[in-house]
Amino acid sequence: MDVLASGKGVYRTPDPDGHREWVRTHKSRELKSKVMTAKEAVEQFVSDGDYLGYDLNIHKRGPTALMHEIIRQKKKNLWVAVRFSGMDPAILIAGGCVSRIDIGWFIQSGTCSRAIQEGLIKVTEWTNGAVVYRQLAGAMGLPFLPLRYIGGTDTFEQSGAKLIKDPFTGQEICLVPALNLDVAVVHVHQCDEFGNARIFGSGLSPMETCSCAKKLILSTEEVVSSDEIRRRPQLTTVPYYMVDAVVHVPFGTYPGAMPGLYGSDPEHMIEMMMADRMDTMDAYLEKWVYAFESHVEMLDKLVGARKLIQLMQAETFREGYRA
Amino acid sequence: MDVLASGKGVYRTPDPDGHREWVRTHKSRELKSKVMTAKEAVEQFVSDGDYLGYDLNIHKRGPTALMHEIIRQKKKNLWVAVRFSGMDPAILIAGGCVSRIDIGWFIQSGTCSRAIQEGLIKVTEWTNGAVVYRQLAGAMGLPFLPLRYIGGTDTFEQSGAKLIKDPFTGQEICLVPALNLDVAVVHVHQCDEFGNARIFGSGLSPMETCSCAKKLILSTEEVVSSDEIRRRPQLTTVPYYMVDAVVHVPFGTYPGAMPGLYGSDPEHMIEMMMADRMDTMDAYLEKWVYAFESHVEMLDKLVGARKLIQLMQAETFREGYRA
Amino acid sequence: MSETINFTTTESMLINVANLIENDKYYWVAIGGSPMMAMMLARKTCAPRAYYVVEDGTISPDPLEYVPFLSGASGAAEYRAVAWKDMNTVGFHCAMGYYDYGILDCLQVDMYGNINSTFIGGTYEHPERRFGGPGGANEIASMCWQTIFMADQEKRKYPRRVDFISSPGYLDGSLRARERAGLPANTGPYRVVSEIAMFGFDEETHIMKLLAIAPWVTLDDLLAEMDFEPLIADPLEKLPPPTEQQLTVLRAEIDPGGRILGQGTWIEYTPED
Amino acid sequence: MSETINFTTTESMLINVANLIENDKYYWVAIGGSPMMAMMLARKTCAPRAYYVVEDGTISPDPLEYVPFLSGASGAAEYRAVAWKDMNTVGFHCAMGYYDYGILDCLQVDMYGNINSTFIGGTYEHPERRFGGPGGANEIASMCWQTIFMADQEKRKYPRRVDFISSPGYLDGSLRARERAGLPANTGPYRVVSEIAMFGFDEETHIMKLLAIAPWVTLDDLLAEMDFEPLIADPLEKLPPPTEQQLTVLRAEIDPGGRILGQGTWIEYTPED
Repeated sequence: MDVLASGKGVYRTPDPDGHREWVRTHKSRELKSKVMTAKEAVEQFVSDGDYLGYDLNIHKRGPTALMHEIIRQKKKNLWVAVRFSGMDPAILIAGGCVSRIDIGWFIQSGTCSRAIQEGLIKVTEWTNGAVVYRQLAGAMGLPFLPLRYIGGTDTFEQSGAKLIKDPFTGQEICLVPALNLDVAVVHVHQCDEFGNARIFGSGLSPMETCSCAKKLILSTEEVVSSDEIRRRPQLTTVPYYMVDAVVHVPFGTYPGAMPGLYGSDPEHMIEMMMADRMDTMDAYLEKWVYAFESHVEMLDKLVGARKLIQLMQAETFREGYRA
Repeated sequence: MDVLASGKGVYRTPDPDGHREWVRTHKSRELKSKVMTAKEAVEQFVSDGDYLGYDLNIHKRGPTALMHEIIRQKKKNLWVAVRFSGMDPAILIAGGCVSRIDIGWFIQSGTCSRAIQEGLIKVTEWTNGAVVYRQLAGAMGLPFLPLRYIGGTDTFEQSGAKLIKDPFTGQEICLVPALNLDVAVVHVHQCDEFGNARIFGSGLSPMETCSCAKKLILSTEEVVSSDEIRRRPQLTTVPYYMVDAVVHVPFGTYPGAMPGLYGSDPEHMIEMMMADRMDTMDAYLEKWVYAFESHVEMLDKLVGARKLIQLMQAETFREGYRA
Repeated sequence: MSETINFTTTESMLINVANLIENDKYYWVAIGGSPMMAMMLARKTCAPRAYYVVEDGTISPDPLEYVPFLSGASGAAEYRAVAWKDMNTVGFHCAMGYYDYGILDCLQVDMYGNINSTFIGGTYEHPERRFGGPGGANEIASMCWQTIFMADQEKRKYPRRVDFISSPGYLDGSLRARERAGLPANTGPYRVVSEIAMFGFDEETHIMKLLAIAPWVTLDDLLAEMDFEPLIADPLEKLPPPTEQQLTVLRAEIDPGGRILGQGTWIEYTPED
Repeated sequence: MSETINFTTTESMLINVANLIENDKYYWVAIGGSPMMAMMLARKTCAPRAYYVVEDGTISPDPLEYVPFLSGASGAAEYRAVAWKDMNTVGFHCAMGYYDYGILDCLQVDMYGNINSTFIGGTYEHPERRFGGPGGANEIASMCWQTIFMADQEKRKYPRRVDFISSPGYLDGSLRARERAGLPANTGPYRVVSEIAMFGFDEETHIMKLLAIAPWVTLDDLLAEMDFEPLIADPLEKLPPPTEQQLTVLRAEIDPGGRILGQGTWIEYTPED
């Protein structure tokens, strides 16, 4: 089982036993309320230098409220796993929070491209699938997983993947190292006070992102009773023992869409993309993030009830998004 | 990444590309009805010498009707993946269908123990988890997966696992070869005519068992409309393109329990276990399998409506088992 | 003489791809943009029974209309799927060989079908222009049985060798190059489609081969828009021009506002009898 | 002098295990039989906030009553779980270190805490008696932080070395033997419990060590029921006798028919004041 080739990208050496020790000493098995504010959760569970991941993107079911709070608290030197992203890496970079990213994919963004071209943030290449796959490896408690792609490309060369001979078949196959995030921030449809959470609709990697992290902050549209969770155990995406904080933030993914509940705000999206293009992200963040103490304050003062009702009406597809 | 040790158990060499070729040429992407009788499905999709798997066991959500049909058709030389089993391997062995088993675990059974002690069937050792994990590797399209158990034991020595040095951490870890079954038989709560299937309740490995197989026969308590499936896409366990046959068999797991629908039949269970203990499984199979053309005929003539209604009443837990 | 038809290059590109899409085949389609529009067009015309997944885990949806990228964020894109899963599950199904074709839009495709979406100019460490990376294109181009690439016919989009192989074509073109890199056997680029041409790949050399050309351009016009000279099929086929049905579906049902279709340049073409 | 109490060896075993179970710890419990009865007893007495999973993917259920193996086939065993998952998911959570303790019933346990559930007598190829194999015990004993084994106090159940290591204890007892075999670091057998004794393991040698003994037996009685001589703690503790509450819960709530509790032999014991 020889290693035939190794990418030269920077990655964090997987450490499944180290992750286990963290889980043993930091993750409570107790069924206790973890409800707190976004401010408290980010203060307590996001540190400068953390390896940060989140599920989906600022256009859909992304944890906007939590990302804004990270920016508001001026967290620094985050290493961010970016895949299938939208303007989310751009706002984190514009907020000065990011020093390194793993690239699956980012949407065309002046902020991102400039930061990379100017060497302000460091990059390791992967693919959307490979980033999520690395999180799966972490969520399986493994140091690595074999996979059937990434090989042969320059992406491989700039990644942390390896090419080996499979000892069972003698054939070549790639391996990618597990990724256990320091902290994951994920927005869900429903969870109980302990963190038993439900996400409806197609995922991206809700289970993997939640499971692979040392620290997990959930924001949720709705806090439901634990009785309600136990009535439909089939619908639980992740159990409570993985969750460190539950933050109740209705419209928590605004300006993005929450499938089955509300649509995204196209005006805001255009404003955000124009700010990115015009290199005026500072003003954008001033207006939408720094000016407020919380997501709900922003919604109340800048978005307004009428707009929120419109967004709810705009999401006409509700079939399948209910317990 | 040296191989430090290899178990000496017999296993089928994984062949992900061979499985891909099978899928390419044999699995229809067409949304066409696959509804047929158990007789037709087993005639068409179970061959002598096949590597057979199934989900759960004859006590709970096992595919009893399909297993009986395999016995009725006197399939021979099956290699059976046995984990978390009950009397199911015993009846397949008593039916003369089995020449080799992978052992995760079998319930104490005279039939099984005698067959092994007398060398009538060959054995490879694994664990419950390892068998299911090997199916997961097959269902991921991989040749192998690393895992954090099985190592150090005599089970390892009699398995097909390997111990390697992980090239990322330099630490020891075991690998198990992928298992792609030739045929899987699985009983589900609901599916549509195309095979889009729903299973409610705790699984064991419904997704893995269905996904890793070259040929997949589903038996189902209920055939629902495809519209109904598309209304709640979240509930679909496996999509239609993995399914080769849909067999509509209400009470298809009898004498076992179908969670949320009906309980197991304790009298029958005792009769089965006594037959195993007394070495009278031939008479048991004659009475319950060979004497009938189909599961429904057996239910009608030997079980009766009154008993079936009792079994439905006995399953008082229904919460969570509905779409 | 037939009637003159007018259409944009964008429409022509979408129609050329839609014409490749077959009933009862399974597609992994990039989640928004041109590949999805081509799929919608095919499902409303030649291939109502073409099935697809997208990267977020939506399996065989039945959307009521084309869903552009941003509104792909709404429930509309997931509507009436047979299953809602996740990115890894779709990857597993692809790894097992369930997906016949991938359809990808690309920035650059080279003579061996390798595609670049990472950077252009400069070096990897100091790129002149940096793009979003491979995204899901790497897994699609690696594991689908065959891959269909879409690239506008412009010289810079058809370089001899891409600056960076983000996602794999036939790599260096050598025999079993993909297998030696750990990719599934017997996979690779199938067609490269532009608004005026359809390419395949030579079975031996894996070099891009021109199969068909739009009837309103000459071979010289086409070759002027490539950085390398492709192999040329003999006979070289003519691409069928857009049909009225295709144009109507595109304009009336898929992009009624003309926001995307209108981005191309207009072609006026009069078929010969 | 206190009142005389009567109980079976089965009851005593279950109570000894239940006394180990702690609030706010997470357990992976074998799906039926004694380990589950001990868990039910603890949850109804000393540890109402002890949580558990079983191998079929049921996470933190809240069953109304003890569910013996066969009726474990009914919905009763899954009732009011926080999640219904599958065997692999439970395995992943265990591999990540979420499960503090495993509880397993076993056929044989040796001086290093290795357990055998595969065969006894003869050779692997020609066993005299063949059993069901490791089942899920291997993953539980490998990956839970600590493992609690239950084994009746009989000489054949406590061999010096098991005929076959189905599931791992400390293997050959050497330093890092488990880690060298690929198992997670700092894991291993924690307690071995019988109806009359509680054992731990020496931290250096990993040899089984008698920690406590039932007050109604002598050390010699105990050692006669072992094939090897364990280390002996100094001071050697006395196990607490069954309490009235524990016996009442067992008899009235967990096994009202006495089908399982009645299988043991009866002990009559009068505590000293």
